[in-house]
Amino acid sequence: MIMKIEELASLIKDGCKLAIPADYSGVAMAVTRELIRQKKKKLHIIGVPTSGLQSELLIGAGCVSVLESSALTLGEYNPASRFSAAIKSGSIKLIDATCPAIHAGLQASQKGLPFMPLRGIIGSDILKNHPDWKVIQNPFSQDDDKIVAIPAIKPDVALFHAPFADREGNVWVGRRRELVHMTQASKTAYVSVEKIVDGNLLDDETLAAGVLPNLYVGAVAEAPSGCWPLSFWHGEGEDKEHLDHYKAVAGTQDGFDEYLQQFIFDGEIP
Amino acid sequence: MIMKIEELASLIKDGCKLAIPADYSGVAMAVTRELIRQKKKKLHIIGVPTSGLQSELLIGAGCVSVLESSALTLGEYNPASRFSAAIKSGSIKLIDATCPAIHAGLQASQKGLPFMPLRGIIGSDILKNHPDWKVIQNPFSQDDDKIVAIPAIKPDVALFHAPFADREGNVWVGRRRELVHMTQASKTAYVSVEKIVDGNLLDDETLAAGVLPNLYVGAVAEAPSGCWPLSFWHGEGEDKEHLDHYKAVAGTQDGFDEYLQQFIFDGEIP
Amino acid sequence: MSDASSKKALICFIANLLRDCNHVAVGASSPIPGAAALLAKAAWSSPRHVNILGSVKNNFLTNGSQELFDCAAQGRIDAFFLGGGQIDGSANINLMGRGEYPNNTPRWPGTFGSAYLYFLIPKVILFREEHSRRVLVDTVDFVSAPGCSAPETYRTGGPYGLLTNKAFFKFEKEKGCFSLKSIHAGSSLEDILDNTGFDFLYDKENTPATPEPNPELLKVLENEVSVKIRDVYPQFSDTIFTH
Amino acid sequence: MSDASSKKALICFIANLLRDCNHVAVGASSPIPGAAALLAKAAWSSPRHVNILGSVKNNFLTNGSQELFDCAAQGRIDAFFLGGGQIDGSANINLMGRGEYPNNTPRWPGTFGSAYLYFLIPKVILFREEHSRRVLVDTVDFVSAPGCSAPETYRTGGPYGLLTNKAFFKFEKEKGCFSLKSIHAGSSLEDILDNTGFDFLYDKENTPATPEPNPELLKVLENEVSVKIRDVYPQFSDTIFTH
Repeated sequence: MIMKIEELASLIKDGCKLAIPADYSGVAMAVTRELIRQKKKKLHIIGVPTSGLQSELLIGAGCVSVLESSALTLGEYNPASRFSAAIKSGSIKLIDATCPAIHAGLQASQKGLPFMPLRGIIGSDILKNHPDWKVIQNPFSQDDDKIVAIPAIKPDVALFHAPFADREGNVWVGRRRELVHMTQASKTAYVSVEKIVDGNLLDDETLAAGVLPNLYVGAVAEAPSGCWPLSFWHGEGEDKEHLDHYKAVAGTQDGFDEYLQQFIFDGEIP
Repeated sequence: MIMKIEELASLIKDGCKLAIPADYSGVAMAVTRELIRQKKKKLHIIGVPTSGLQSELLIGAGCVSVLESSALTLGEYNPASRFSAAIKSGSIKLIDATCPAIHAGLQASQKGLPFMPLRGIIGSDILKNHPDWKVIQNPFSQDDDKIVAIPAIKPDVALFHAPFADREGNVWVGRRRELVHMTQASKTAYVSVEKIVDGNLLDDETLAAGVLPNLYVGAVAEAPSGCWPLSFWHGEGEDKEHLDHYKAVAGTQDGFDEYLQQFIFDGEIP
Repeated sequence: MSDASSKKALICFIANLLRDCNHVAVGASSPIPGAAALLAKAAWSSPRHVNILGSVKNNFLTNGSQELFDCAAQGRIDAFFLGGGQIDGSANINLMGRGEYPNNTPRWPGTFGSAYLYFLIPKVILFREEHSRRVLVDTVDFVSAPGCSAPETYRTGGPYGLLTNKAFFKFEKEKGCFSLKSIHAGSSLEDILDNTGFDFLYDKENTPATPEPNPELLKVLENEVSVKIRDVYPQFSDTIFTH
Repeated sequence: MSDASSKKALICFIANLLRDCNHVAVGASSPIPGAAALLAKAAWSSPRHVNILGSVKNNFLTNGSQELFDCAAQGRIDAFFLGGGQIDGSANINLMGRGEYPNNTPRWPGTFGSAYLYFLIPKVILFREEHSRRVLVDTVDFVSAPGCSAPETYRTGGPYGLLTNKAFFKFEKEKGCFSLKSIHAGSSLEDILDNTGFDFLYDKENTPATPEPNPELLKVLENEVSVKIRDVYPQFSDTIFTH
């Protein structure tokens, strides 16, 4: 259960349907760099409900075949050049959604349901272009009342970074409960943490309120500052200088390739 | 927001659709006694997903017109005599459900959805007798695949007992997340707590993981040992002697009336 | 056999049924199944996960009381226990009451999660100590949860067997009925036929006796697990262990 | 007006729009609306609840990132802000990209929650500083979220108005179009007609100037709220306040 990040990353196979959280939830960037070093292919990324630098890097490095998300944003470091380039060249397939629909699809999986209904969306071009959604009649309305049915999204693996875990694989996620939902919707979860702690997290009811139990967890690896260069809600802020540098170089494939070489293959981390 | 339990109870009006938790979640027994003293009528009780002594007392005292639940059980103190008597005389209407359907109906309300689908149930006499459920075709299956659609259950008030709250009305419920769901499904929540604490519970991320934010809370009252004579998951165990006494006397209406007089109207609490 | 020994034998018997499971869930008021799950975990570390509903210490779920149901629907719970005021030969169970709904006499507590869990947990063990024609009936008065479903109905779980204080029956899914597998000490085929209200399959000549509990397993129960059982089921624990 | 003053004026303008709200939610990368919500709360204790998504300190939600969407569907959020790379005269917004989907050039980040929140939050304020024919177009290339829906479509929310660095428009739901309500200092009706790619209603003679921010309110912004804004939007704060 507790392993090195190299080993954890090696459990993620080519073609894996991989659920990853938005930047505010704790992004497993150290593991992501290892995935690039291990040259993963054909990942189906699910941004829960959006994604950022993590997907940008994986797309740029050629690891991704499908991006299913409600947005890919680098925030003030936009535009995401490798994402844009991949769209232009058609090298990735897009499944564009809207945030609550990603949550609804995952929640259907979490609850073992074929689908969840969801309000809104009708009249959006998102609906026209989504390959999976259907519009059904609300069975409880006498009138014409259409509602969108979102089928279950069933990731193979949920991958994220959390503050700490115990040696039995219980992970503390605090009030970042989207990580609980995302994990329970997935076959398993691989988690990097700032640190491994002694004892069982469930023994203390105050901590237990924020614990993802090990029933759902397949692997945990210690990775201090594992979100770098992104900020971590339970840790450091973002590395603005590094992100500015990324923005400056990633506009061309050559610049991006140099970035990969320097910060990922050569592993130069401040 | 912070008030006496008398005042909190007075906010619950005759005819209120009242969601109450199972015994393991923290039952607001002190408030329940006050509801009986205030002679509430025509309550529509929703046991989430089951109920126990709380409903038995309210039914016996004539406060209830509808009981919607998956079970009413006193555990080892069964049978629930006043519940049985009410069923025999037909003085309450029953809406019998199954636990996950209560959760699903509340979750539909919590999410502002008209309904949630749910597996199982087909072939149960529960389905035949439930006034609200419908069976629909799974829109994502090519084959005949029926699934039950559970319409939203929308309580007026969620009422429960919790370990503590702050003065702004944020309530700590720990990992008893059914209380979060039950509350968010309801128009408001009235909560008794063991104690009111200083500071804001959301300022500490460890505590925050178990907090129900005050956006959803309408009233909080301090009621130490507020679950008595039931056990409290974050406090004392049950009062076996008292519960044995209840079982011994509640078999007849007279015995029950004496119990009410002694322990509720005269308020004799050990 | 004393009442305590026969309860211990049931615990050991059930523990053996749980040995191939990863996650076993047990209701709060089911001390014998709960003790069995704790015993299996202690003896074989299998099941790895035991969840005793309503217990704080022996319940690792953290997503509220609906998590159990979500778990079940995803196939993350391998075994569970159901009882019933009435159980019939098609493994239909009635937790609602005798007579006609809704004015049953007696009315029992209600259906709980049975109308759902029975469909979704692969190994549902029906457990009811009382073995009588009052409980084991030809047809239940109210189907809280059906034992069998039409082939087009989504169903990934269902009855595995029925254990009473007289015998163990396996449920034959294809035939839709119980077959008698073993007879506990103190009972007999005749006794069982006399006290069972439904028809079931049996081998007239060769129905085996339920094996005695393994002495090693009994030792683990007495020495290691009794403390844990006392923690969760103090009153039950007093009736079977001399502390 | 300096850039800092005009941003402060926008903050005060928006704050006034939020005064009748109980709960205002703001996206993580919307410093002007975020500052406005914090200002309104500080000045009038109304809205009572301000939620800045992505912030740890200024976000009181504890049920995961889907809680915002659940809240919205229940009518528990009164106001929200949306932008758009393109906004058209029917209040349709495009967050996806210019040109034909999926190979847009440029491609923008994506639709986020707009295709849902726009339907369910009563007062959605469209906010985009850039006021140009590039942004305010006749017809968006991609409808991330529609401004109007057929009457049979479930919709409890929608566009309230559109605020840019030149003007404020109110959305006329019945007519399905914007009407110009006030013109900011430094702009004019002509300037707005020149730079708006869609038709809108306006009063040729009497379109008022946007009122100057109230000095008392500006003082609260500078003295009380600037610290909170720095906490959430440090870079933005540096551009408008001299700390």
